[in-house]
Amino acid sequence: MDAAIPEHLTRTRRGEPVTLLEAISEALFEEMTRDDSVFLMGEDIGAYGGAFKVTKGFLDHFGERRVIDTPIAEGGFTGAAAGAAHMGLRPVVEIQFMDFISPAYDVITNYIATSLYRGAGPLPLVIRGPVGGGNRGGPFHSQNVEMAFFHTPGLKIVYPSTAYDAKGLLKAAIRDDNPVIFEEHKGLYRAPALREVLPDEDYVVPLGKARTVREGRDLTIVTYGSMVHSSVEAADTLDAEDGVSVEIIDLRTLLPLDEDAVVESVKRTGKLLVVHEDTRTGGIAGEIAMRVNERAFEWLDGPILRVTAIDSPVPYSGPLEDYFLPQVEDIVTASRYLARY
Amino acid sequence: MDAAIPEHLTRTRRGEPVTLLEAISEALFEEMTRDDSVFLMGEDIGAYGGAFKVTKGFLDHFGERRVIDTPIAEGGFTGAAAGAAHMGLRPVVEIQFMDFISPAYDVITNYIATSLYRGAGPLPLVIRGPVGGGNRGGPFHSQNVEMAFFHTPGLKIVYPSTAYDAKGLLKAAIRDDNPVIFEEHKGLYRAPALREVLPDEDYVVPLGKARTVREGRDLTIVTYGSMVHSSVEAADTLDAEDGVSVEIIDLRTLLPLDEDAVVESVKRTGKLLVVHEDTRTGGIAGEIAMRVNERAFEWLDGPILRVTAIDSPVPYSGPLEDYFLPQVEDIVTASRYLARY
Amino acid sequence: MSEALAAGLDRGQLHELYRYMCLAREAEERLEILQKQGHVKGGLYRSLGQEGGAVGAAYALRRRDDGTGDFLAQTIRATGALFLFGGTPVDYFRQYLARATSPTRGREANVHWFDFGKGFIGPVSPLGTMVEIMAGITLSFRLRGEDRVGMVFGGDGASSTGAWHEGLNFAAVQGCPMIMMVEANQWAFSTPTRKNTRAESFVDKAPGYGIFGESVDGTDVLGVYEVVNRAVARARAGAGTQLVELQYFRRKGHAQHDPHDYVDPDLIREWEKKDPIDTYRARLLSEDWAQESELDAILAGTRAEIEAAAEEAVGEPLPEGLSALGGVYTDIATPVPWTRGASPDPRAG
Amino acid sequence: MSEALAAGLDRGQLHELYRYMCLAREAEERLEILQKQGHVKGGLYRSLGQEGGAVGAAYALRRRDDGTGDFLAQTIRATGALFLFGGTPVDYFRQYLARATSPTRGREANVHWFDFGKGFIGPVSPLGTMVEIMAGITLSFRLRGEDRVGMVFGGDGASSTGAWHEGLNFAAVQGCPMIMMVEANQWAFSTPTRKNTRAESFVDKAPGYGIFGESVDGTDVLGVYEVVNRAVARARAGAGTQLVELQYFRRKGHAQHDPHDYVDPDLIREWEKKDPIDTYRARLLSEDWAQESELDAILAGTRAEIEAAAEEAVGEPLPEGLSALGGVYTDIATPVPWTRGASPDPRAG
Ligand SMILES: Cc1ncc(C[n+]2csc(CCOP(=O)(O)OP(=O)(O)O)c2C)c(N)n1
Ligand SMILES: Cc1ncc(C[n+]2csc(CCOP(=O)(O)OP(=O)(O)O)c2C)c(N)n1
Ligand SMILES: [Mg+2]
Ligand SMILES: [Mg+2]
Repeated sequence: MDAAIPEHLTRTRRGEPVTLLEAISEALFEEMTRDDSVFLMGEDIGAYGGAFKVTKGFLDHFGERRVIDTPIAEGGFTGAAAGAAHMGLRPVVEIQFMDFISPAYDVITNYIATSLYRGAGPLPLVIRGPVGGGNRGGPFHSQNVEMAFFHTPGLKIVYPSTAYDAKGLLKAAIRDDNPVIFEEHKGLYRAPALREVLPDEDYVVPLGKARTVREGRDLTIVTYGSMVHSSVEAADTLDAEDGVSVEIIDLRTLLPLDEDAVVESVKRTGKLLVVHEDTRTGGIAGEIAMRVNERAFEWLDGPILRVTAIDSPVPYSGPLEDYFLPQVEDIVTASRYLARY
Repeated sequence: MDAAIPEHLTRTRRGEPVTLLEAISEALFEEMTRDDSVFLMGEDIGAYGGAFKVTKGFLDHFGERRVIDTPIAEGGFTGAAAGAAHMGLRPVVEIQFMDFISPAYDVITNYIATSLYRGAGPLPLVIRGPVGGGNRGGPFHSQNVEMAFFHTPGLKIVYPSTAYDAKGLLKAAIRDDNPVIFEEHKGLYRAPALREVLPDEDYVVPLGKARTVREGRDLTIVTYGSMVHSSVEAADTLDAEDGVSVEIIDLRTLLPLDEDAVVESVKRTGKLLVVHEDTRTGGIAGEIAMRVNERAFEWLDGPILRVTAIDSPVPYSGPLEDYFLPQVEDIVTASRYLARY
Repeated sequence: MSEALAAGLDRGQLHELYRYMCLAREAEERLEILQKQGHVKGGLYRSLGQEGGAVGAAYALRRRDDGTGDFLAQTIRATGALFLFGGTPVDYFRQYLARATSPTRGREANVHWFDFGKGFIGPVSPLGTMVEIMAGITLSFRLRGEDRVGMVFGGDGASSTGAWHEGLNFAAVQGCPMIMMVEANQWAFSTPTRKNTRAESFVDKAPGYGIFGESVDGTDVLGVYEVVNRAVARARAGAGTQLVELQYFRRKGHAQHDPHDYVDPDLIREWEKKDPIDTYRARLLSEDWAQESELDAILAGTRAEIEAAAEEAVGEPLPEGLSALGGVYTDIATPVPWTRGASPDPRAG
Repeated sequence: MSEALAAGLDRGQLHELYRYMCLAREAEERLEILQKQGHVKGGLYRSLGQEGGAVGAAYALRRRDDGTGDFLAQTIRATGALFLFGGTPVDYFRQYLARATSPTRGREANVHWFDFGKGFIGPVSPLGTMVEIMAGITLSFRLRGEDRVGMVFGGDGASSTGAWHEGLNFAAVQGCPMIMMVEANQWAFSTPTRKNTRAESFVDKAPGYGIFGESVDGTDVLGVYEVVNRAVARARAGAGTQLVELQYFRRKGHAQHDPHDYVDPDLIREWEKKDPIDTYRARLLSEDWAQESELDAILAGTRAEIEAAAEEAVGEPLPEGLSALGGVYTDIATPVPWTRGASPDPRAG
């Protein structure tokens, strides 16, 4: 064991399974070790190790120049990260809860996303943080933020659902020369079922490539993040109770969208259900529906449908939030409808 | 003629045609006259009358308490407008160019849109300003901003294409008890072809209701804003050259979307083309495609397609911007493809 | 000392200050127990050591029930101000317990609640926003020629946000009768103040906005009252926006789940000696403004009130899931998802 | 006076200052003609009366060609600083004329352009953003232990933005070697400074960020150079972020389309008397730092240079429409819209 590596970051070396959160910590740690132009900024990421402890131990290991506690100014420090990126550094910014990325909306969409196009050069920069509901976090600690940025050319958006992908995608994001928004579902962070043993060597998961979670004949579910797991649960039920065979595609990267993977699957199954945890109107399901119309309309044997959260802010109380969020049962119902279509 | 009304705001009274810009000025003027809780805030809207002169003469007429020049702080004054709205006022905020709404993204999406849901009461508030390209304004004076807000439950979004609608919709927006984003295409502001004589009486155009611009049999085009006029031009060509009969629907309000109007038209024509000036990925076409899939899939005789701007920032130089923007020719080509499908 | 007590406050008022400080302390301590019992759903925030600043400041405002009084924007560290403005302990518990009966019907948490009649407005989480909102609330007072003022609380960390700056600057330029209370408790979560600002004092920020600022020991309820009372008077008289810095210390973690281990325990012990309730109590007694039995009775009263409120809230139901749908718009209902309809069909939508 | 001239500048350097002020003036005046001829595509902005502030401030920086020098973030009112940093007049005209040959290949306008080798970075339109960006650029200097500094220009109006505040505060807290130049030209478009801030001077903002601030007559190029030179020296020596206020007046409308009729013409005439080029010329002559013929030659030289540059740019082509597609990502091409393909078919995508 390498003495220089904090003990809790050596699980993979020791062949032990890691959580999605630990996979993210490992990715950051390894990239910072590999490339000393990589550095971190964010609120409370230093001595405290971040609100979710993703960077626990990093300050001691890498020092104050590479693990920077910022003022509470998401726009300011994200903009500063962009400035540092111009100078050849590769900043990784943590937003304490991704809901608080909104004060940085201006600098991300107008400055960062347009830098290359305006001739100011590539801007390697990762903006990462926890998203998603189910934690009784209320309206401002539960949001998914992909649709705030999905409409902005120049950005990439990543949203992993497994520990393996989280590590490989984050490493790819850090090495990417474009700005990347990296969403981490806090409900998956420490989910015991997601613990897995990761390869003890350097690997990346390329951005822009979806993953087929399971193959199926009757219906394609396109999804990502926490809903991958809900969809698998639903698919098990559909298999057992209805004999319906569901193909599940985990987008992993939302922007650019792996249109080919979606289109090919739909060409095989003829039916498409999009499932996202995010709210309904203006969600990513629409873009997917549009792409499939453009590329595979003739193969459709039924309407493209979606299962999503309801169109409201994220409510705090348990029964409300459960009602707000898409449930496995919704996926089963929608799939049955499509399967019978 | 009422001496109290600045001369340039009396065209409708005098039975003269008005531009879309003048229609907006009249709407503001009449609502401020009708209801003294309505007041204006924005940069340079007072003595200068606003960057586009929408509020020319207002300061003299209504005084400094109702026409407030603000510091350059879109977040600050939009937030302040929300505070004033809590106290029973009905603020109308001008964003000098709607591109600069982005510093207010946080307060609009997190505070304003959620106020009612959080129990803090209704928030009547209109945020209006010029949008759209074709003016060689470059990346930061040409954007359409609907998709920044379309995904936020609690907001309404309005985007008129005619002088009549602009006046009626703005009056409706001001009287609405929900926050409304009101987009005014600067290319339409003074377009001579859009001059029209408006009714010399109080009228509103209800939010949430689309308008059938022309009826047709072979194909439905759903669009809004400047693209309504491009679509009409394309439809004329299609009619004359191909004998293709196009139905055009002007959404007018983007959120809430008049799903019924779209679905009913598609059920008649069997084909749908969505045209928007905004960039492609994550544009409103997706949501419309999704809704039509959900409600009228069986009626589709061809794929839902779209004509949009390309996925890039808005470039400055003429040939680039023209290439960037959707052109009448694109609409003709896409419609032909669909008509033949 | 006698000077402070001569600030227009009579014996009853002095006791009232004591009562609201105790009420905040007791409510939060009761909440800790409720949390251990599994009743609290989200984070739990304490105002320990900051009760005097909150109560003393808000006490300088005009409290009314009919929507004509001054306005308060409270924070998680200003529980006492919220109670003083008529927020009830039972509503406080309902909020933390996410009950159907809570002022936000379970939609929002902790002190994020509203009563425009009583004149208080709860925050959203994004820091700094409420400064913008209060700028607008107080703008409306000025526009209508009302002699009302508004007070917005905000932490030292919140001062780093663009919203704080834009809101305060707007208020200053517009001459809004707003009191900006900077809760300088030396920490923003785990981040010490020097990492949020290089200014030596938050009062140094005032001239940059062309406004008057003053600093006060935030553990001294009467000192706070006096300073804020002057600020309120200036604002009410038309002198525009005011800034007051409350100097004290966050004696607990940011929230209950924060182990607080980044803070020197000696420092915490130092500040315990300046406990606002203990020091005030000692002073009331030593200066003969109260007798021990009176204060004990007040404390016992607050305990009983808190106990009853907690029990009431605990006994109440959580909201029905379906109630999540209403109130996104004033005039448009959010539909039941088609997958949850009686006979699921997307075309029904 | 002799004090100022003793600030380490020799005769050649003093002439260089004159040259860059003239270059800015001549370039902008030539641009006005080009606009009348219909060549300019977007808005046209003048720095009339602000040339001395721009040139004097940027002259205090280390200029290099190889990406190791100091950094400048220019504005539309700092044309002279841009030229001084090696931005060429022909590129300037290409930008305004939206030529294919422009540094941004026609994608962006006016001074919104970049040369990281020479060390200048053009702004985006949203005001305040560049303060955040320069905070990060100078953070990188500090992190790498380089003794470089960065200078960001910004108007008085821009100081109202949250971005300005967050950027400046971040830089101050992090001890970034950044010089914040406040171009206090008394107007933000049609809005007078007092509607953007109630502060008496922008220097009053410095203590709120715990930094040092100084104010200087922005029409006096040598005075500006001296003050900024000290600020740069402090920043380079590790004293962190500095603020300098340039006091002057925007003598033209916000842009060429602005009739400027909200400004008292007498005031404009007053400020004409303080024209930075005229006063500097007079001083060079009266103090024997230059002879009339030398300055005339410099002026003639700039005129010739500007004329040649304008002609060159005018003769160049606009970009091809298709070139709008490239460079949204480093690694992904934006496809040609299917409606514009050889045989239009959406399935081809
Ligand atoms: C814009 C924004 N960023 C981050 C957070 C997360 N957050 C919540 S409270 C807090 C610390 C606040 O510190 P301070 O303002 O000093 O208030 P205190 O808790 O000390 O009273 C942080 C970082 C937030 N609420 N809003
Ligand atoms: C965030 C934002 N809001 C509005 C504008 C529109 N705008 C462009 S320049 C300007 C005035 C700027 O004034 P100031 O900062 O004083 O600079 P000056 O033009 O006087 O040099 C405004 C309002 C903008 N560019 N950015
Ligand atoms: Mg604090
Ligand atoms: Mg200015």
